Amino acid sequence: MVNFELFVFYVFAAILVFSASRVITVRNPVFAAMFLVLTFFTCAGIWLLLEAEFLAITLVLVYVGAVMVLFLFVVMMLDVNVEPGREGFVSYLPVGLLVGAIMLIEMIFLITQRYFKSENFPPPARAAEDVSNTKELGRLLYSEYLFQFEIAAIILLVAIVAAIALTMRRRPDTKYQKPSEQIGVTKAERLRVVQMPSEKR
Amino acid sequence: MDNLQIASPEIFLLTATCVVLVVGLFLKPEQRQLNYWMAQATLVITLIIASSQINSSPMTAFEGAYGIDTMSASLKCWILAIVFGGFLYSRDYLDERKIARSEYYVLGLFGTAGMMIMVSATNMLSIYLGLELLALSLYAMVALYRDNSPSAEAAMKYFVLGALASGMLLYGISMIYGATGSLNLAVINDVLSSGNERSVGARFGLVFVIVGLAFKLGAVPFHMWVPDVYDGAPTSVTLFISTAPKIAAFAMTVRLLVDALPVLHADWQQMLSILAALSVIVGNLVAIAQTNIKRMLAYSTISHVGFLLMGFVAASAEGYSSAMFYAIVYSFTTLAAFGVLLALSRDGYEAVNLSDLAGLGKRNALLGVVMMLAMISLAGVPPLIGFHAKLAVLKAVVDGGYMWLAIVGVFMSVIGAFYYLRVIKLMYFDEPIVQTEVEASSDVSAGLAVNGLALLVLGFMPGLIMGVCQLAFGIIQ
Amino acid sequence: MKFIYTLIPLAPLFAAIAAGFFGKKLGRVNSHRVTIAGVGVAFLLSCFAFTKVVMGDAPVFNETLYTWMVSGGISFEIGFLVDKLTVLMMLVVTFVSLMVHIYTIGYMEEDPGYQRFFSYISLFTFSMLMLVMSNNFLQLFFGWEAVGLVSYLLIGFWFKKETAIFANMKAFLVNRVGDFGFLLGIAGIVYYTNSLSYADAFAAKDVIAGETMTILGNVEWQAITVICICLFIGAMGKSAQVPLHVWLPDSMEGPTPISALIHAATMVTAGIFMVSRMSPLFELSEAALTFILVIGSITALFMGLIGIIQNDIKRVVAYSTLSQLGYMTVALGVSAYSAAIFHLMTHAFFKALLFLAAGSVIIALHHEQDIRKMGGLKKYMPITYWTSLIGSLALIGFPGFSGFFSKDIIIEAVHKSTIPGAGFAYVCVLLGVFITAFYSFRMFFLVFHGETRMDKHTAEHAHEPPGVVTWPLILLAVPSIIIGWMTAGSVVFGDYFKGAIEVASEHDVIARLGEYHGGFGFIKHGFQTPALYLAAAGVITAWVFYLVRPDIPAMLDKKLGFFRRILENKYGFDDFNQAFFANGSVGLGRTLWKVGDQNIIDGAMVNGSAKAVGLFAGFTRYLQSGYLFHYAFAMIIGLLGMLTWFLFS
Amino acid sequence: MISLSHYLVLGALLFCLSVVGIFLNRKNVIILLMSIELMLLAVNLNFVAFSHFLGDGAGQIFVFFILTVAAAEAAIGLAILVVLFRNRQTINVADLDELKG
Amino acid sequence: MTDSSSIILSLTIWIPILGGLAIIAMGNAKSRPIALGVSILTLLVSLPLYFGFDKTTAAMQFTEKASWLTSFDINYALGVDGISMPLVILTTIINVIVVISAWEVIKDRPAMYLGCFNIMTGLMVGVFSALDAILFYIFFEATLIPMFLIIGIWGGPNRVYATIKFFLYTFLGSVFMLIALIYLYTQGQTFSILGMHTLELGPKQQFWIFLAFFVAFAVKIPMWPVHTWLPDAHVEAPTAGSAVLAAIMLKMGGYGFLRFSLPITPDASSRLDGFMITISLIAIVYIGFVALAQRDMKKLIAYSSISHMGFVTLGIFIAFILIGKGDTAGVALGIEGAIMQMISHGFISAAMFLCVGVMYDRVHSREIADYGGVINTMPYFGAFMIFFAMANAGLPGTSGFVGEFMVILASFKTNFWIAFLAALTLILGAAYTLWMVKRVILGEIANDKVAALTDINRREFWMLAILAVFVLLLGVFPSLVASVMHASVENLVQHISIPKY
Repeated sequence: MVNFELFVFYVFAAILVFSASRVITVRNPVFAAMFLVLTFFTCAGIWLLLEAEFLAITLVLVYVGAVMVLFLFVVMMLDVNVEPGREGFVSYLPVGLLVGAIMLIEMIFLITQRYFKSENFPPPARAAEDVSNTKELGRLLYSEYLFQFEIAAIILLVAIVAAIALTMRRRPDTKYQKPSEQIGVTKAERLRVVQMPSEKR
Repeated sequence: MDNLQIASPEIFLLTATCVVLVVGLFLKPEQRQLNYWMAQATLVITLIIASSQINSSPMTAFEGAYGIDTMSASLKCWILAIVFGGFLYSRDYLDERKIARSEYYVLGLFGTAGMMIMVSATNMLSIYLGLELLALSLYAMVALYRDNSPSAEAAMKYFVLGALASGMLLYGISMIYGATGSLNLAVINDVLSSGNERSVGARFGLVFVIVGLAFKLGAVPFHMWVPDVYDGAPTSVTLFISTAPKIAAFAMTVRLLVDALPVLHADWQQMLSILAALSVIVGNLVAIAQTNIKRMLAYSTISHVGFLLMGFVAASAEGYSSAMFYAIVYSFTTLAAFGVLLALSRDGYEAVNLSDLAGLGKRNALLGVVMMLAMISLAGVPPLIGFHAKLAVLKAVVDGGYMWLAIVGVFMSVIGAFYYLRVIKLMYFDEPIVQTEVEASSDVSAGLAVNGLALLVLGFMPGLIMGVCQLAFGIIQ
Repeated sequence: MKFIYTLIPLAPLFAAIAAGFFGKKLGRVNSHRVTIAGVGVAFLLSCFAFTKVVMGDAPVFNETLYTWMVSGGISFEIGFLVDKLTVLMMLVVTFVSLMVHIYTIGYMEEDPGYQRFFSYISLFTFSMLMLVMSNNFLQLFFGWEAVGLVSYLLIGFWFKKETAIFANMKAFLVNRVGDFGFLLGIAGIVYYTNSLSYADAFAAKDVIAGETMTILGNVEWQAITVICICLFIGAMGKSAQVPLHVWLPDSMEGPTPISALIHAATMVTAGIFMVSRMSPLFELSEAALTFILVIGSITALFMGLIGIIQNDIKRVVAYSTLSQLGYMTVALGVSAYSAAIFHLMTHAFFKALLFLAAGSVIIALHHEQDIRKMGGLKKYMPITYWTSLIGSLALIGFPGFSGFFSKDIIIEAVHKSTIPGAGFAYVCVLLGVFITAFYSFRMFFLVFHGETRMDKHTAEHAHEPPGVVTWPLILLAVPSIIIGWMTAGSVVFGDYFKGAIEVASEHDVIARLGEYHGGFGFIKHGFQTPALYLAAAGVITAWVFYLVRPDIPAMLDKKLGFFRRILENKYGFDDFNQAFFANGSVGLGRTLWKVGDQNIIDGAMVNGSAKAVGLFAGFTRYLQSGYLFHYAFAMIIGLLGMLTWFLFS
Repeated sequence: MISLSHYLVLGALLFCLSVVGIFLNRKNVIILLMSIELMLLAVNLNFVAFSHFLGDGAGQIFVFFILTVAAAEAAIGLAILVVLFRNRQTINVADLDELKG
Repeated sequence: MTDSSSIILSLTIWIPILGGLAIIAMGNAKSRPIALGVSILTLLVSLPLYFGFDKTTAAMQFTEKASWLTSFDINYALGVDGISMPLVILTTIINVIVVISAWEVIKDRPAMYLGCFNIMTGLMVGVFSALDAILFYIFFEATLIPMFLIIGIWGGPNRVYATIKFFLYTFLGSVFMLIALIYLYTQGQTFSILGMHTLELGPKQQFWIFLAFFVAFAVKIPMWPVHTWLPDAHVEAPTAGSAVLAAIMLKMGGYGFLRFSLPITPDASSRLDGFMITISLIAIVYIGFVALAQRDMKKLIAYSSISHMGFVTLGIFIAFILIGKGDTAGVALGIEGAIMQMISHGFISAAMFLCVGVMYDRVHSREIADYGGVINTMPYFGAFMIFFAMANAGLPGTSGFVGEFMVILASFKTNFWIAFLAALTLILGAAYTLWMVKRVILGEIANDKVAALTDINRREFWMLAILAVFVLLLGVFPSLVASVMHASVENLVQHISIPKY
């Protein structure tokens, strides 16, 4: 059982790393987005191993369902020309990999050798069957983290306001219907009697 | 006091902002002024509420997620006052460019709320959310001049780098959380000072946290966004970014480093000292090579951030209070400088090149004098307030034993004086290229006059600000 | 007495102020009246003081007038020391000055700067009196420089004349070189005595004599020698000793009355006076005395030689002055201070006389100064002729005339002296006698005898100048004749200077000369010395060359052209100074300025660092490439750097 | 057993991948935004792991908020992207070099 | 708050500053008489400092103390002793002169011009009378601003380079002083200058503090090789600016050495005195030669100022050799000589610059070659010029002699060669000054411009005459100044002769 868990972890981890590295290497942003979706899915799987069921579901629902769709939507909308080569990618690859590798080695070293060793963090016991992760989070969210919750709401409001302010455009050439004005017109506005002199023959 | 009372300034501000937002939707174009006045009224009332809290003893609310003390209350007041000034100076600029005005004020107010939350937060999560509230508002504001290609580019750069930085910050927070098991600053401090080896894990997180802080402040080498964003953003937004958020970033630094991680001070002192030195060096040097005044002020900001960080390097109450003083003084001075630039700009004409300032002393005496005072103050020449800011910081640094840093600082400030002097030179020694007089509306003129005069008068009475700063860190009771 | 002594210098000062500041209001006549009155008062009071001090045996007056300043334990004072030396000088100064004042009325008659001139010469009188009456080094230095200033002003009196303003600057600067040494000498005195007063210095002379100082390397110098040589350098400047003599001939660019007053009779003798005054110090340093002796001998001989070939009437007299100053210096060198002062006095009279006579000739010939264009003036201006003759005879040491006494004593004193260098000096002064006689009478014959070589117009108008000019000549001629035998006995041989001048017994050449047996005795003695015969030879040679066989000098000119050129170039001093000191300094200054200041300090250091900053700024600015990935990379590198630092700390 | 280190190393790996992605990507701003999402994912993984091993809910709450903010961030980021595209007709990262120096 | 019996110093500082601001605010119309009124009032207010001065004590007099910036521990502490009081009076006198000098010369924004000068006067008085180190620093730096504007706005063609150079040079110097002051504060927990005097500092500390002070004051005074800002600043500055710069601003450096370097770091000063003496002598000789080569009158006078200031530093730093020899009287002589030199130079250099200004106003050239025979058309002016030139050359009877004489006397006590090199100024000083006089003032009328000159008017006459009176007065009665400083200098000598460790 334990080894199975480890196996599952490694499988998920392998897919996760592979898809994540594809995200940053594929040319086509649509593919990148799809790989990102894959990444999120596998990550959600890993979170399930960590008994974070609610977040795992949320990740799939919110990220895959909403954010990634938004990404794809924009990719499509902008219809950018993706083909012309990847200037600089290859030439910068060694530097990028080097820096990344060094950073990774250092981080891994720090993670595994210093404080975050297993002696300090023994694996916790499995949670009882009746403990609901969702319920627990909900309790915290609406009691202890109420204030932050409200701020998060404001942040979303800001995102809405900003997105609209930035992207909504009233085109002067578009014809809108304005029902209130249509209803509220007076006779004078609709009909104008024009006096014309009689034409001379 | 209960929770709501403690958070009353924020609550009022957010509520009122929503009102402004909704009212703005129903305003006809010719009524847009109302938006401005409502925003300003909101700020003033919030300021009144916030100022009533200055003398209250430290208290927390929302399960320790949020608190007030002298520092937060007084910093909120400064933030509100500076935003008020920023809106005042920006109004005509926005009107002339037809930048989405109601959204501008709304986003500005939301950003202000974010700053206030950063200042008051006593929990990592609150800090993060405040930070994001501010950051998202700023990203949007930068891009708000929609038809302007540079501002879109600036917004994009700001956004990407900002997100990267907050990712790093979060990574650091996660590590600290992992090491201490809490998000509450006070608890983190307790856990770490209890002396087990958890601090090793926290130190790992510290590195990433400092990256996030340095980015927000604009310290080298995390400064790259600053010049481009200052340059590309509409001047009114540049004004907004360059002033009050520095105070908020200061507060965040205090919260994270001083409140939560004082145990690790030996580590962050070292790192910050290097960042500070790099900032004053790069900021001052590159500013010399600029021809664009907004970019120049951006690099100037970087150098001032270096000085601000020096206060932290000292890692003493004197140091923090001097850094606080520095942040306030810097914001206040920069406000005046950008205010003048805004007053100079006219529709279709941005005062961005240094040469645009030529002969300003003759074109508008008031703007010239205010700009001169701002420049001298930024250069740190007495008797202006900027000198006292530098003095306070240097005092703390020398006291903390970082003599080399003080020497680097003053040496670079001499180089820095050069570009400030160049501005004065342009305004007073050169003949104007355009002979027309510059006109500014009377309230803007009055505001600038007060702002400029304050730089001078406070130079004689820096205790007015410094007293509060010392009060905030318990140096005086 | 204090009041009277104070009044003596102040009277001419007030006169100078009156004529200088209010000259326009006073008018010409009142200006000269007030200045003459001032100097007259000074003269009369000096006479009074003289009688008091010399005849009445009044005690030596040594008092402070007021304290200039106190600092560092040193009292800087202004005060008078009036003893027999001083009163003698006062008398000479005020008398010659008075004569020159009167003479000026005629000489400067038509000059627009009339009042200014009177103001200057009165100011000069004041300065000179301050110099001689001083009882301390501060005031001495003040007077020293003040006479230099007035000399500067007066040489450049005709400020439009390029040569005049060059000469006055040269005079001031060369004097400054002397003052430079003088000041160091004073500083040395202060170092050892911590006082500026003569009395303290003399009292401490033995202390100083015991001190040594290292100046170069490890060589120990006697402090007294250093100080005395420094002081004497001051005297060399003022009294125009080689090599600081170069200013004196050029100073003839000034109006003739001041040539008489300043550059012959009084100021130039300040150095002689000073050394005499400091005799207690100089006596202690044989090295310094030798130095003085050698310098003096060179000046006496070689400057006289130049006089032979000069054609400018004033320059001849000027070189003669140089030579005579050399004699005085020689006297100082052999410790015959009294002889030096005695010669100073007689020289003052007859040299002033000669200058004024020359001036008289110049006026008569409408400012013609070239003696080759004169001749036969005897018949036009008899008074000038006779007074000149008296002056010339006195100068060459004609027995019985004042110069005879003073000069012969010096020659004899040198003869008797045992100081190192005395042999050389003796040769020089003897040869000098011949030369003096030669050039004096060369000039005399060329001017007054022979045929007239002026143009007709000038000759027609040549006549004796008015009384204000001739009377001073006459009044000066009188002492030129008589003062020698009247005073030689008491001044030189007697104990006139007792207390004022000190001579160490081993140096006391005057004592070795023996008793003074009255004027006639001295004249008789004079016939036994070579000097008289050399003088006679000189006169005769001049007579032969310039009246009997004028072709001889022309022939010699051709044969000895080389020597002539050396003399015409004045041994190259002027050229050397101009090339080395003047141009050299300016060149050095320019080099230091262009290379040191502009290239190294400003160029490399100041602007260089500014440029370096600019370059670095440009480079750093280049890093701000505008590319998002570079920005991100910077952040990542920053993070990585901090992480690495953290890892290894 | 899956230890904490496993998760943390995986998080670090994701973090580094996203960092490299941001640096390497010269082409498309959208991929930059995706890299940032990756980075946030790494952070989230950390938080969840810590939360699990510490037995503390706060970490998961934090993740919850990060997800919220990330969504808002994505919205604004994409909005900016749209503005940029309208102005420049490109979202090529290498073309964003009008502001420099 | 104020525990003082006197407000004279405050008045002397604030009357001109506030007056200057008022002048600027009131505009150009009546600025000239108001400015003159303010400057004369300032002078009158400052006079009791001299006449009420107690010469017998070395203690600070006319002290005022009020806590000012409690948060920084900075006090508003003022007071003068025998060293600073003459400088204060000098400042107020020169202010009157420069206001007169600008009367009809400055046509562009006269109110701002005159206001700047009055403000600067107040600040300079503040420098000399501050007893709190930071207060001193504030005044010290603040003087840069009006001077920066004066040179920059009313200066010559190359004014921008000159004024920025001036500002940055001096700013660079003084920031290091600021660090030193702060460091001293951390050592003694006080910013009081007198308190700093008694701090016990080790050799290394003293060394670095001395170096920091040195940079500040050496630039200000200025010493070789950090002098190159001065000629540029002088050449480009308007006449009055040059006059104030030379007359007073340079003195801040000398004053700083006396007030800070010597008493606070006596041992470091003593250790480095050889270095200080060397560069002082270089200043005297090297700069003397450089002055000879100048073609621009102002530049020449500027270089002459540097050379004269060399005497000040020489007089100050030979002190330690003399202390070593046990000759404390000689120390006092040197230091008092330095102070006398500062005071005298204040009058003479101001006068020289004003003289050049008088000519510049008429011909608009400072090149020596553009002049010649000025005395023919301007006899009164020529007389003044020759007089001041002689004073500049150190003629006895003028004030220029006093300080040089004292310093040379004192330096002979240390070493023959020091005195020798110092005394070279007698020759060099006379050479460059008189050569200039010869080329400019004397001779035939050189060109039409000179021929068209008109002599000085009444304003210019009085301006120069007042200075001439002071030059003469101090030359004849130097004890007027010397007597007030004895006690303070004695005290200083006492203080520095005791090693701190």
